[in-house]
Amino acid sequence: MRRSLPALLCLLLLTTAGCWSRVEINDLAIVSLIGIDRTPAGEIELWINVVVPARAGGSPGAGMPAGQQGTPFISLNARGKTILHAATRLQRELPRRLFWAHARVILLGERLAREGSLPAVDFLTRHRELRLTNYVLVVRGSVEDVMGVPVDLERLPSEYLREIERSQIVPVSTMRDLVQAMASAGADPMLAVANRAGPPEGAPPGQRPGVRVSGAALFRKDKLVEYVGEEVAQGLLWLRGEMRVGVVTVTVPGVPGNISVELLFSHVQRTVRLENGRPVIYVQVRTEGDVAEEQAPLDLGDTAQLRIVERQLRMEIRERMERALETMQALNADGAGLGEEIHRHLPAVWKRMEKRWQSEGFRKVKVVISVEAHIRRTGLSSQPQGIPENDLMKGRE
Amino acid sequence: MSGQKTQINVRQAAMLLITPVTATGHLLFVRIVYRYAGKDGWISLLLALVLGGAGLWVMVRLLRRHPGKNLLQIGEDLFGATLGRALGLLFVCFLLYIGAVLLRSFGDFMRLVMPATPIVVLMGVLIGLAARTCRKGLEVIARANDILLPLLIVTGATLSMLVSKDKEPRHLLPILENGWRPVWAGALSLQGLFAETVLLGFFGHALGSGRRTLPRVLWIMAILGVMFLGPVTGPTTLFGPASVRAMVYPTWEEVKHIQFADMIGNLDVMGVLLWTLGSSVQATLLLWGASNGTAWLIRSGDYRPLVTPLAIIVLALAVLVSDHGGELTRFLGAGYPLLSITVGVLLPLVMLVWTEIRLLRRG
Amino acid sequence: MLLGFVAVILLEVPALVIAGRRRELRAFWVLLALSFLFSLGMVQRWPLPNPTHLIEAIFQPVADVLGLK
Amino acid sequence: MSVRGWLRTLARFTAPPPEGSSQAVQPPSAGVLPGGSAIVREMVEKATTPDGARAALDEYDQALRALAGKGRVRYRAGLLEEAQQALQRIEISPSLGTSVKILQELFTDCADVIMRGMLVGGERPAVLIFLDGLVAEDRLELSILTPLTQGPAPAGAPIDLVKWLEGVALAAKETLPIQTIGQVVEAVLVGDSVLLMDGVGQGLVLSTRFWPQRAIEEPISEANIRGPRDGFIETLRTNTMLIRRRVKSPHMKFEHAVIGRRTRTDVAIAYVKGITSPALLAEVRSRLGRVDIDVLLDSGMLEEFIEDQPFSPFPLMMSTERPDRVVAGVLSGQVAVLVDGSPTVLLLPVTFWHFMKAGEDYYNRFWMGTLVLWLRFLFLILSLLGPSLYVAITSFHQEMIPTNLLLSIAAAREGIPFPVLIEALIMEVFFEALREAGIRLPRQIGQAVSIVGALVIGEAAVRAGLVSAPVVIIVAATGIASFTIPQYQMGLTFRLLRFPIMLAAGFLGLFGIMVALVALLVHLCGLRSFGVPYLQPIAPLDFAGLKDTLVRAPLWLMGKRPGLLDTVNSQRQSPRLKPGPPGGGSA
Repeated sequence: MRRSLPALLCLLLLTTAGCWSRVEINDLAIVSLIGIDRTPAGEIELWINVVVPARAGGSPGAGMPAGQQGTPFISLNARGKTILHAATRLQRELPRRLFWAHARVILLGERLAREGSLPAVDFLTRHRELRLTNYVLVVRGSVEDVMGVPVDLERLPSEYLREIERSQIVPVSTMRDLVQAMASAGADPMLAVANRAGPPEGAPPGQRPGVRVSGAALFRKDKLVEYVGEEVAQGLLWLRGEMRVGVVTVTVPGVPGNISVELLFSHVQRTVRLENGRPVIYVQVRTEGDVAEEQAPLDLGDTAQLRIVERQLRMEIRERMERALETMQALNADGAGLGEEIHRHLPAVWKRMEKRWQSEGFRKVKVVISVEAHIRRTGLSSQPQGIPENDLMKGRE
Repeated sequence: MSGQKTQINVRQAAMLLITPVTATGHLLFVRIVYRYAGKDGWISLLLALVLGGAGLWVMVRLLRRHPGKNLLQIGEDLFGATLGRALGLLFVCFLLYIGAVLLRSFGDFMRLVMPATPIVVLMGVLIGLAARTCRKGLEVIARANDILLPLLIVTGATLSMLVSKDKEPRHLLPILENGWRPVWAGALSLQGLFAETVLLGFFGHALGSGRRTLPRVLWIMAILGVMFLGPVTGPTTLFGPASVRAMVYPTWEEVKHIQFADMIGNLDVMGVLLWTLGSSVQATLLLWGASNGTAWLIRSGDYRPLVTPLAIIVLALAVLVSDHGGELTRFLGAGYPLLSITVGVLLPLVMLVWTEIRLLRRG
Repeated sequence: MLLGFVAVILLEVPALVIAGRRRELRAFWVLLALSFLFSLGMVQRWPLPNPTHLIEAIFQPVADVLGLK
Repeated sequence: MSVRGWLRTLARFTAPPPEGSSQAVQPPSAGVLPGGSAIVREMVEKATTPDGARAALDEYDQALRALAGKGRVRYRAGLLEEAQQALQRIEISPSLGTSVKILQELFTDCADVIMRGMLVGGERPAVLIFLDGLVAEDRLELSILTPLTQGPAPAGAPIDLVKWLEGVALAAKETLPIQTIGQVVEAVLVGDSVLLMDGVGQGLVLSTRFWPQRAIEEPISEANIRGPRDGFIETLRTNTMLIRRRVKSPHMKFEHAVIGRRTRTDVAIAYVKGITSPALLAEVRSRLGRVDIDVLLDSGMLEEFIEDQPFSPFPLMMSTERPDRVVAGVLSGQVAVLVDGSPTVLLLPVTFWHFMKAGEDYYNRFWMGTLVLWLRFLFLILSLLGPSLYVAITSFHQEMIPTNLLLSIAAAREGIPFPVLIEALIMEVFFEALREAGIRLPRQIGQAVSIVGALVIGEAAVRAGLVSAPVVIIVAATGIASFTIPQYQMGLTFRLLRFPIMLAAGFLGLFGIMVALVALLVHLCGLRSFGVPYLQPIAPLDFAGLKDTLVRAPLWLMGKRPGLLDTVNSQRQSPRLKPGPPGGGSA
């Protein structure tokens, strides 16, 4: 009897006070996608997609009348001084409590990004239901363009965007990366870009517009500076050391046709050396891949010819990286975190140049890029099928 | 079962020491280490291990000099009844106080997970559990800990392995960018945590027995070192030194960050479980120490009737202890280490020195 | 709260009385009274002193010297 | 019916019956007194009861009346013993008539007691007393009645008649001379026959016990695929036989005790001398010794009186119906307590881990044994936490559920009127009811009920939107999980514990579960079974014990007996038993 005392007390406490934090699942408004933008008037505009479970999940008929068709989500928006302010306004329209924990993708509107995304970042890192693994994308144009667009194959646009991000063929940018780069003196953020893709010209009338992720957005601290295209974005990934897999298409001078190499392994090493009192950043890329497609009449079973392709591949990658670097330096946006690299390896030097890094240091820093590329296999064919032996180019060099 | 007579062995005593230090450390003190030492937290840890080892050695040595006695008895032996009792009261108050601080921090943390639940309830449930456990006696506590600690270690290791793929060790560079001063501050605050070894004075007779002190101390510190290495490096390598500084619960953020193979993810609550386990052991031990100490002070053979009132006092103190979370963090970083080093290391040191002097004088 | 205290008393005291543990009983009452006061203060929102402030005040000079903030 | 009529009816029930109607309640048997044979009747008519015997009988009556007394009579331990001792004081009189008269008085209204009078060798009167139905009739007739009635008379006056009976006249298996009426009563009640002869101041107990018993069958609650199939039955002697047949050693001891003042149930304490710790044995004896109860029908009743912690929901001793298990137990240092009339044998002390083992684990290959053991641990946790985790996660920590799963659950829950907690509780309680119904009903109907209950109602409830499909899945999975616990008692415990944990989960989410689990763990850590910590090899940690706890190690590795039982002799077998291919030798 005496042993059960505290247990009894606990029970007493529990029964008298009830259950506070409990929320039934069907009292939750599950937010799947968050979009944050700024109105021309300077207010924060919050967009959310709330899932309609009856349309989105499970088999039809499980306790629900079947055949509730329609989009599996609803798109809502509100304006306010802060994000939470807007969210509270939204909450007033919803019979269920907003639940943010399943929002895996966050969209930043172009206007907000250009004017400074700090206001968005605080809410997104402070709220206990949100996490730093969430993907952040910049929307080219207004957030509204992407929010309400139904997507194919996935049930929700958020899942669609998330799967694309996870596939790593576009720059992967999470809240963690964003915050980390923003807080660091020697790095600037780079985010993936989403935009609305209208139905192609002359498409049948039934075709819907879609959402596309392409290129990257370069930031200077919290402000969006410029969009860059696919290839520069890829070069940037090389520079960042985040390139893992991808396809690079090259041409060999004097030979018609393209050759696509699928890169299966990449390793980027960044070192900093002090030369003449100035730091020089070395970016060494080592990559390996397979020839996945060859439209050129080259016999890749021939080592000499393979070497030519390898050389082209090397040059192509280096060119992309250099272009990315030029773009970055021109925009003065250190999306590759090169300053951080100096900071790590030469803290004393960095102390001197830290102040000037943003304004001119980055622009002037010398970066040496070297690429080592190998083609390891050529798939199932060593030369293009269907070309008579004699039409193949013979080994040169 | 009489709670007083029971004995626990050396291993159990050591394990009892490790669990509470780990639990509070991971949840609360890692944040302070980051505030001071940033990415050099691991150096702070190494320093603190040395310091903590020294403190532990003092404690164990003291217990060995007075076999079979607890800290309060030793105090009375050394300084006479009145002064000894005053000292004992100080120790008991210290235990109650850090119990309250722990409880409050735990409550603050739990509020994150269960925002609508009143903090008193969360703390009350935990201290209720502790009180219940406490009354079962040290033997049972030690046995429960025998299961809980391995569980804690395995879970912690698993979590840290799951998140390791996202870690980037380069964030730890450059080392000692800001010199030694912040690192020392971090070490000192960690040492404040390790000074909880004063608890040993209440249950650690076993550690004082046997022959050699140093290997045991080294063992304990080594285990603690391993347990803390992850938390003091993980968040930095994961989020970068700059973001970590702003985080209130860096280790929890780390757990939140786990995304593995699409299915295993969102393990936020695992953190809660870990800390509930650890904190319950710690609250129990503190309560056990305090009630046993009180029982000794009033010359009573049975501490069990005192547990419940003391538990309520701790609960009330926990409500009083801080006005808001930031204040507690600041305090844990500044005042607390000093307090706990004073009570947990300096006082035993004085006692040890006094003992040795007496031995010398006696020849 | 009152209910809780009554429960505590009911569960603890009889055993002690039966066992004739005068000393424990006295200590129990003192501690319980103390905890009751604390709890009452909590509920009634008395401005009870915050022990943290006291300790901070004591150690602040040392902390400043050591560079702990 | 009028008030008056109702009162009259009432009065008929409450008022004592009128004098004249007492014949109606008389038993249909011929007489009130046992034994109707002419010889006996004649003897009793002539006999008188001596004063000493009269006094003792009065004492006996008084003690019995005090025992039966209602309300005010203060219970005094040992009243029955006093009564029995009174009987022990009455010596068997050389005058047969006197003894028989006393016995007739004692056995008044015992229609099943038979007193068979006879003239031994045609001249000396004797009486054989036995309980009809409890004796082997053919044995009685062949080896006792026939030689006595048809054999020669005892020759010469001064010979010792008892010796003559044992040595010459009787062909009974066992005989035992007794001196007092009390002993006669005891012997008769257990099924032996007592022969009293005129002129002999002693009686002779003849072993004739026999009663119909169930055949030895495979125990229902502990079936196995490989290994012996025999199970204990209700007869103590058969059960000790089943054990003895496996342990052919004089060190296998069965100590005898009698518990139950009225039922006088035989209890045997089985242990192996030289293995079992003497301290443990002394503890068992003393705990059994202080059990002073009226009725002992099953070992389960005994269990409640000798436990360490009576309020714990956990079984603190193992009950098993398998002789092989008992043998394994006693040979590892446990003590078994067998109770007559009960097919379940208690094994003690036990630890929690004992309940995770099925006897079969040791007959299958150790890989299987280990895997199955882990499977059980896994499902043990599932059966304990399944519904509570579901409740906690879906109503407190929705962020833990993968998004797609969350959407499915949310869709399933649309329109369900109850909170998850209530929903889960309803289903769990319903499931328990189903199980209970299935056990009590005849097997064929039981199955039908299960099918109707589980399939039809479950499916219909989901379709009707009363409960959500995930809850049904969880409850079903939990149910299956709880069946993997090999020991029925432990399964019961976990079924019970599931509910408080569910409540904790419903109020405080995972924190609640965690608190409940820690409390449970602490409780387990505090438990002892006959002084042995309940979680022994794990907490307190004992590395040597782990190989038979967390895994099922190969038998040739388990050279020592479990350390927790503090056995006298710890070496179980030769340490070098690892087998190998021929010729491999022990290089």
